[in-house]
Amino acid sequence: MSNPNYGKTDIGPPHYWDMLPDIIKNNYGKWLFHEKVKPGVLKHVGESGDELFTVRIASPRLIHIDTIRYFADMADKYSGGHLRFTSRHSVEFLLSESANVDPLIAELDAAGWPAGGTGKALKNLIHTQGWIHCHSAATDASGPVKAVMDDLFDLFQKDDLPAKLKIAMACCLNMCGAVHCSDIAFVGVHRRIPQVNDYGVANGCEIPNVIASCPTGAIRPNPKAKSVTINEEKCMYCGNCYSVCPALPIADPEGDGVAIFIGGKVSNTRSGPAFSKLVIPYIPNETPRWDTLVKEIRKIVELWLSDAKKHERIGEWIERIGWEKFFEKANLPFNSKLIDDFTFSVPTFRSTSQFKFTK
Amino acid sequence: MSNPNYGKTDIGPPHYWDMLPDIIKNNYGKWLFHEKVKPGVLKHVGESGDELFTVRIASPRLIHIDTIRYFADMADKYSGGHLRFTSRHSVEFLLSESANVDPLIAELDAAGWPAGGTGKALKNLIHTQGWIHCHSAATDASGPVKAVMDDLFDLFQKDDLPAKLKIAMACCLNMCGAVHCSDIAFVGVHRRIPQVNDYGVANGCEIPNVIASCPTGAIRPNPKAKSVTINEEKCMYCGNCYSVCPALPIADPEGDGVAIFIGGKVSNTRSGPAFSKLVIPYIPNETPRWDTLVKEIRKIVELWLSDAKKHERIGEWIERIGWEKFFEKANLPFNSKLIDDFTFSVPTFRSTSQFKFTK
Amino acid sequence: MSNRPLLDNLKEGRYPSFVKEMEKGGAKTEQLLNLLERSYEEKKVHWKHGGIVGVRGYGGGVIGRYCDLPEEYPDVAEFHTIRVNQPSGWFYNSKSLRTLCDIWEKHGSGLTNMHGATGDAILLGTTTEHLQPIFNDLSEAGFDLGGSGSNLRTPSCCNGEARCEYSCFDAMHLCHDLTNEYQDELHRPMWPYKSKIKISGCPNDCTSSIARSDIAIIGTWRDAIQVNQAEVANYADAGMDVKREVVYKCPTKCMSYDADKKELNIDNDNCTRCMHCINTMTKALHVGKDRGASLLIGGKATIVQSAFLGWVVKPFIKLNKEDDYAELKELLEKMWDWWDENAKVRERIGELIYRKGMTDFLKAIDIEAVPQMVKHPRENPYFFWTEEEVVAEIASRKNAEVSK
Amino acid sequence: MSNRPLLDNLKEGRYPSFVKEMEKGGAKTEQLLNLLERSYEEKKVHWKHGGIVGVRGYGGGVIGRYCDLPEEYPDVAEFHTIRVNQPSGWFYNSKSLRTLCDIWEKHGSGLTNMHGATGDAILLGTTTEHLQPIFNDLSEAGFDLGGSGSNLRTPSCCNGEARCEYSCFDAMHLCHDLTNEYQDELHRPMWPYKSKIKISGCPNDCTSSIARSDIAIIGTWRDAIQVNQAEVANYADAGMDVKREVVYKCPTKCMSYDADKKELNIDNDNCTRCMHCINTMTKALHVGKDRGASLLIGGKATIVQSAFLGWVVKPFIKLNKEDDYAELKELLEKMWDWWDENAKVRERIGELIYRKGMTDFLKAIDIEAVPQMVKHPRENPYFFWTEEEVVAEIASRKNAEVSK
Ligand code: SRM
Ligand code: SRM
Ligand code: SRM
Ligand code: SRM
Ligand code: SF4
Ligand code: SF4
Ligand code: SF4
Ligand code: SF4
Ligand code: SF4
Ligand code: SF4
Ligand code: SF4
Ligand code: SF4
Repeated sequence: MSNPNYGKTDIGPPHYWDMLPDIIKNNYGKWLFHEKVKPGVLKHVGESGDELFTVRIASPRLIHIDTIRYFADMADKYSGGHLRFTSRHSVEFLLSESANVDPLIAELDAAGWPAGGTGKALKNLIHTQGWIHCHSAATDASGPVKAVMDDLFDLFQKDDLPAKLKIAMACCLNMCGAVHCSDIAFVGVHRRIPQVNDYGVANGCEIPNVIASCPTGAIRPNPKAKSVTINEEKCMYCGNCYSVCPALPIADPEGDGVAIFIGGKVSNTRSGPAFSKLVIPYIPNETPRWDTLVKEIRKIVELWLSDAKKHERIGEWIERIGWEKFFEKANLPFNSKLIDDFTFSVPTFRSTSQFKFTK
Repeated sequence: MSNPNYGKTDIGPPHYWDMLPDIIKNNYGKWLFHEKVKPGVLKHVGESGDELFTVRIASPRLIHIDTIRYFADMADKYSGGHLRFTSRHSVEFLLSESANVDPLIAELDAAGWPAGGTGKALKNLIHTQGWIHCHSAATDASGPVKAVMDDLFDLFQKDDLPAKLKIAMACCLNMCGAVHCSDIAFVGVHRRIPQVNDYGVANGCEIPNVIASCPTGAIRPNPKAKSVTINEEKCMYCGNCYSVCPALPIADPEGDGVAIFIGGKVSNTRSGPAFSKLVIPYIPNETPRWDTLVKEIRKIVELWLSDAKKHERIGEWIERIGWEKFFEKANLPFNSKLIDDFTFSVPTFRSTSQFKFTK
Repeated sequence: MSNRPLLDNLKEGRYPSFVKEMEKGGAKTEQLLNLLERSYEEKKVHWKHGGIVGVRGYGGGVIGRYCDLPEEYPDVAEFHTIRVNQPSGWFYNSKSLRTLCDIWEKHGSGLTNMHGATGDAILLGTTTEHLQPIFNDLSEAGFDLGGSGSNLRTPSCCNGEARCEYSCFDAMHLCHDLTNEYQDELHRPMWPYKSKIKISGCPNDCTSSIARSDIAIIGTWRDAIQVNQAEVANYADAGMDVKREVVYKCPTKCMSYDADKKELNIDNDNCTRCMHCINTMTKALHVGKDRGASLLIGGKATIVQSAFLGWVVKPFIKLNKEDDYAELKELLEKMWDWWDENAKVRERIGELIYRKGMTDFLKAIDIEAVPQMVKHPRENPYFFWTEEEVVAEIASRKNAEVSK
Repeated sequence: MSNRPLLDNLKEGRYPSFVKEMEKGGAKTEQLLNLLERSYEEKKVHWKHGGIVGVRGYGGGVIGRYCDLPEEYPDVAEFHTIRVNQPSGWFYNSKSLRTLCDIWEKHGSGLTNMHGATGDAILLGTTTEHLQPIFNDLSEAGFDLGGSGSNLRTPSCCNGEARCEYSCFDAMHLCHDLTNEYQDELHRPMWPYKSKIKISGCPNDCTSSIARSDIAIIGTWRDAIQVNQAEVANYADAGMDVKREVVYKCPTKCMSYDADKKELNIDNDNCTRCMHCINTMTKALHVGKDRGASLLIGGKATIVQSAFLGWVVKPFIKLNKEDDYAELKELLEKMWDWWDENAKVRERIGELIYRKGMTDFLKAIDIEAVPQMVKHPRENPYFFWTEEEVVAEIASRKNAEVSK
């Protein structure tokens, strides 16, 4: 494997130490506290008294190398060439000099790269590939993400929400991203089973693989047609079979769309981690701006803003008032799709006569 | 079906109205409040101002007709012939005259029928058949019940525990009784699979029925022996197969015993209904007084008495301090049997880094 | 003195002794005691199932039991129990009890369980040949059998309005009425498995209905808790720490207490009717006036799928004697029909709902889903659509677009 | 102006526009944009899986992607992505970023994801024939591929001690170390399914490790929270309502605040290290001194058995650079071995533990059960015994009796 034509294998990632600015090397493991200077700016203070300024900007994550080079330029100009990306794909410039903070922000902002997302703010939106790359996608990713973030953008540049607001999206049930544990998540959903192209299956797919790919055992052989049949009752539209067999397309323009889940959380703070819960089972794909989706999310966010107490994430707020009250206040219809019927359903049923009456 | 030799069918139970004393008929649906006069005595006051006194006594439930006749005599003497039994099998005399209360209690007590069990007290112990009648029993019922109640009897005649204390027992996994939702429950458990008597199975049992009787699918046919085999990995010792086939006895003197579950509750008050949780997986059957069982229950009760706040049932107290702290304070060993591995296990796992360290 | 040292030990102690009770049977229960002593020595049960026994016209009500050592203990070679349907609320008068005793003296061991865990008066120990005669005598005296086998089990209820100020409906009347309405279901096994009804007049649930019955009927109210502020003040004056004992213990934090005015305020919209405050200040607080019950379905013990606590299927139902509980009965029958049609053998209704999903169940009983049914909505995306639903939704969308 | 009205619309608005980014590719991304516009018109994806693609010596790191309309969009007929292993904590210097850009300019579309949801730098869109050359250039420049397929996925971590006062160990060092230790597991698919590691320096869990990784390593401490009372007083003086914002929000109610002395007291024995108070008074409170991490296993998204949040398997583990994280690595390897031996295809470790039970799992990794692993003990009586256990217990009982 040391053939020069085939590259060196197993060298691992570049060493992070080579990436760190001196101020971080000097204060590594010795930070004392941090302050939120203003939306988009954090100050970390070391035991040494050193002050590190972080300027965080929004990023659609899908960026061109010209943009990366532009960030590199900005870093060279203001932060000694040092920057990083966050676990939510924001970009952070790491400045040793406070004087550079405002000029950097101004220049970035002018170029369309607004600072924000720190503290009790709307955070950068975690998302996935969508129609840009993934074959599984029931909706686009970048488009609805942009639409939602444009609409709520004010909140990205605040630090006085009741708590952090973390929105995430995934373009299919595989849920690449922390969608299952987000304050608000929207997820691409199919509503119809894959169409079986018998000819394509017979000629292009390995039937045993196709059958094995289905998590719910919905696929049966169809020996006559040398193809397969799909059991409508069992299929839950995950698209796995399409991954192994292109003759089973699941995308369906009118049937596909998104579902909204809310109230999840990851951090161990206060109430601890929690899954997001389904509140709207289907919204159609309204290109280019997913207007209904955007409207519904705004409605939920505004209700939270007006009703939650300080430090209450969306899920913590709803747990306090009760899910039945949430549906009442949000004026959202409830239906049996919202009631779990999978493996762990029973513990989600209300096994007490304690509940609130609603209109 | 009107053949006089075969009795009248479908007449239903006697009408309750015929059983009620006048004071109840007069105040039916119009009670205003009640007071706890003293342990074993309740006073209910109607809108009319009428006062009804209830004297409650302990009962082992397994009683002879002579005793029932004795209760009837007592009722005739003190409560106009009216009495009732409770959902926990206590006996209640329903008195219109307060002057009769103390004489009735004195006479019952002298005959070995102590009053108590009202208010924040230890209640009568709910239990099942055991070795007196049921073929499934992994332990006796009445014996250990008596042993436990004798030991804790003081608490039956108090009204100042942190909250009610409800103990229940069942002699096998069928759990006839509210054992699965009791403050403290002890349950008869087998630890070994049924012994297959091939000859008996071949000659006395319907093999398909035997196979179908197993809830976990642990029974396979053994065509050679015209009998069955039991899969050790799958059998969870429920004894159902023995119910349909006496050639599969599951009782095992040395292997059988009891397990203790605690922290359950039924009422919708405060925290709502909850299942009891396993804390001691096995205690041997120590006839006649189940000394270890009695000792372990007392230990738990004493810890609760000393540590709980007012209105805290056992489960509510433990939820406040945390199960890990309970095991520490009770000095009880923990092992993997206490970790769920059945259908709804995952939601019981600790999916947060929030926990308390213990020694 | 008997020759039963182990059982003799259990005659000591302050809790009434079942051994003494058994000894009251004299010769009739002598062999039973000896057999039990043997079980105590060997730590082993000596009973087994045998052939099915019963009375004419009924499929249940009797539990057959046989000793596995019939030669040594011939008196208990057959030792069946009879389940006698108790009167609502377990109220008796001395006369009726004596009648029961007399019949049992004539036909059986004289031992009873007052009562069984389901609620029946249990007559413990008789032989096959006595079964029909006992039944004849019982029915002559106005008693009937309760349930056993794959049928409706004997419904039971708390003492309700007979002796409790919390009761939100006439629990005893309802229990009697349902028991009589469903005599056939009670006596003639015809279902996939057992089905139990328990009725509690209020959320204290003194019959443990939520844990011990497939169908739990639990009283509740829809309007405000009735507050008598003068009595609140009395409690405070008598030394109750109202904040600590009541307000802070309220699970929804929907109460506030003005210590100066000694006034308790309840935000009834957010009250979940847990009863704690009412239980604690019984003179000052009363259940509301618009009363009825919640219906919780699915409760049961552990076998097979795990123990289930019943869950809310109908948050509020009015229970009117006037219309003979028509709404409730219609609902019960729809539930049983659906269960009967769909369940496997030995599958309780709660397990069937678990297997088939609430959507199917609610559709069958024609009830709309409401958030009160769940602690929280589903956490997974595995929800299903029918082709009709999708087609209809698409069509209505198209229409809306056209009309724009 | 392009002929793409739908996508053009998405160039408006204050959030940075991915369409503008795509347009920066010029001719290189023209067909991609047109294809995407078509997806916007048709509301339909136009990608499909195809043959497996990769680089020599590796089984993962590349995701093959093919357009389902190759004739109309030949430039994107093949459009694979490359997962480049990010440096720990996603720290870069401008030079390294430019290097990456130059390589990608040479070989691909110029589009990237900085970063993918697992953590890799993703190079979005190239052809099969470019894969090996890209890899060669990357490795020449010091970059390596990340994971894909049934293998270890690229571990990731928060910025840890590099920029966070809460970090309880050197998260970035550990991440780098594990990534290098397990290069083979990362690059050569050999397991039943994927396995992910995420590392967060403290319970705030800024990498969402508990939800998004099979193996979550979350920093914690065993001793007392460090309190600086002078700073507590400063917060109070600055107007913070310490009771309302901190004390009442503490989930275990283990804090008390003396408003007169402006003193905060913590009953550390009962603190569950939720971070809320520390987060809220970052100057006054600091994580303890006896630091390490909790290990939570089993986290994953929905497919197949439901989403799982990782659960506590090792409440506390010291993470020492000095011994090269020996304890942790031994544990990881035991877990993977057990999983590898026992799992079905496409069964994550959490699902396997669910299927086989914690007893089996804990035995395999040689860890004793502790109550910290569960919210509460089991609620059903379905626990199992081995014949050895029963025999041993009986023998020890007999012994004890004899010696009495
Ligand atoms: C930079 C980043 C870590 C990284 O290595 O990339 C980070 C950095 C910090 N986090 Fe975080 N968190 C980061 C993702 C997360 C995540 C993961 C996520 O969002 O997907 C979580 C868990 C999310 C969840 O619970 O759903 C997370 C939960 C927290 C919390 C707990 C919040 C709460 O619910 O109470 C804190 C504490 C706080 O903010 O008071 C925290 C605190 C912090 C602090 C204040 C820690 C410090 O002293 O430096 C950092 C600045 C936060 C801020 O935005 O004001 N960080 N933080 C991540 C920034 C993402 C972004 O671009 O917005
Ligand atoms: C007589 C009986 C009903 C019957 O029709 O038979 C009954 C009668 C009363 N119950 Fe009950 N409960 C009776 C079984 C139950 C049960 C069922 C059980 O124990 O198996 C429960 C649910 C058990 C559980 O939660 O595990 C029950 C939970 C309550 C509660 C709620 C207690 C709590 O946890 O907060 C109250 C309220 C209270 O006592 O403050 C209550 C209150 C009452 C009151 C005060 C109601 C009233 O105003 O008359 C009655 C006197 C109680 C007392 O003992 O001081 N009753 N009560 C049952 C007596 C059983 C016995 O012999 O001890
Ligand atoms: C007599 C009684 C116990 C007692 O001592 O009070 C009893 C006794 C038996 N029960 Fe039970 N059950 C009795 C109340 C219960 C209860 C409590 C209740 O009804 O409130 C339960 C738990 C609630 C429930 O229904 O889930 C109960 C759950 C079971 C089960 C498990 C059912 C399940 O779905 O989990 C079985 C097993 C079965 O049905 O095969 C069972 C089976 C049995 C059998 C018939 C055993 C058998 O397989 O033959 C027992 C006959 C004992 C005997 O020799 O007389 N018994 N059984 C209770 C009935 C008396 C009565 O009619 O009043
Ligand atoms: C690229 C990425 C999404 C993104 O836009 O960032 C991604 C993309 C895909 N994921 Fe993912 N997953 C990505 C992070 C995740 C995450 C989040 C994470 O790792 O933190 C999850 C949820 C966490 C988890 O692992 O459970 C995730 C859960 C899945 C699943 C469901 C796994 C499960 O057990 O539930 C699948 C289905 C599968 O494995 O067949 C999947 C499968 C896929 C496939 C390979 C679809 C397929 O079957 O071929 C996607 C290829 C998309 C494409 O065309 O490029 N992806 N996937 C992420 C990887 C980038 C990176 O390496 O940094
Ligand atoms: S969520 Fe689904 S469609 Fe989106 S990237 Fe992941 S696998 Fe592809
Ligand atoms: S879409 Fe998923 S559930 Fe449906 S048949 Fe295909 S693999 Fe099975
Ligand atoms: S608990 Fe078991 S042994 Fe006891 S009476 Fe019920 S079925 Fe019989
Ligand atoms: S005891 Fe129960 S689990 Fe075991 S084989 Fe018999 S029926 Fe099956
Ligand atoms: S359930 Fe309610 S109404 Fe019935 S006895 Fe108990 S407290 Fe009274
Ligand atoms: S009934 Fe319960 S929830 Fe309602 S006010 Fe009283 S204590 Fe609060
Ligand atoms: S997880 Fe903890 S240590 Fe890591 S960045 Fe977040 S707050 Fe800091
Ligand atoms: S870390 Fe959390 S649990 Fe511990 S004292 Fe602070 S708020 Fe309370």
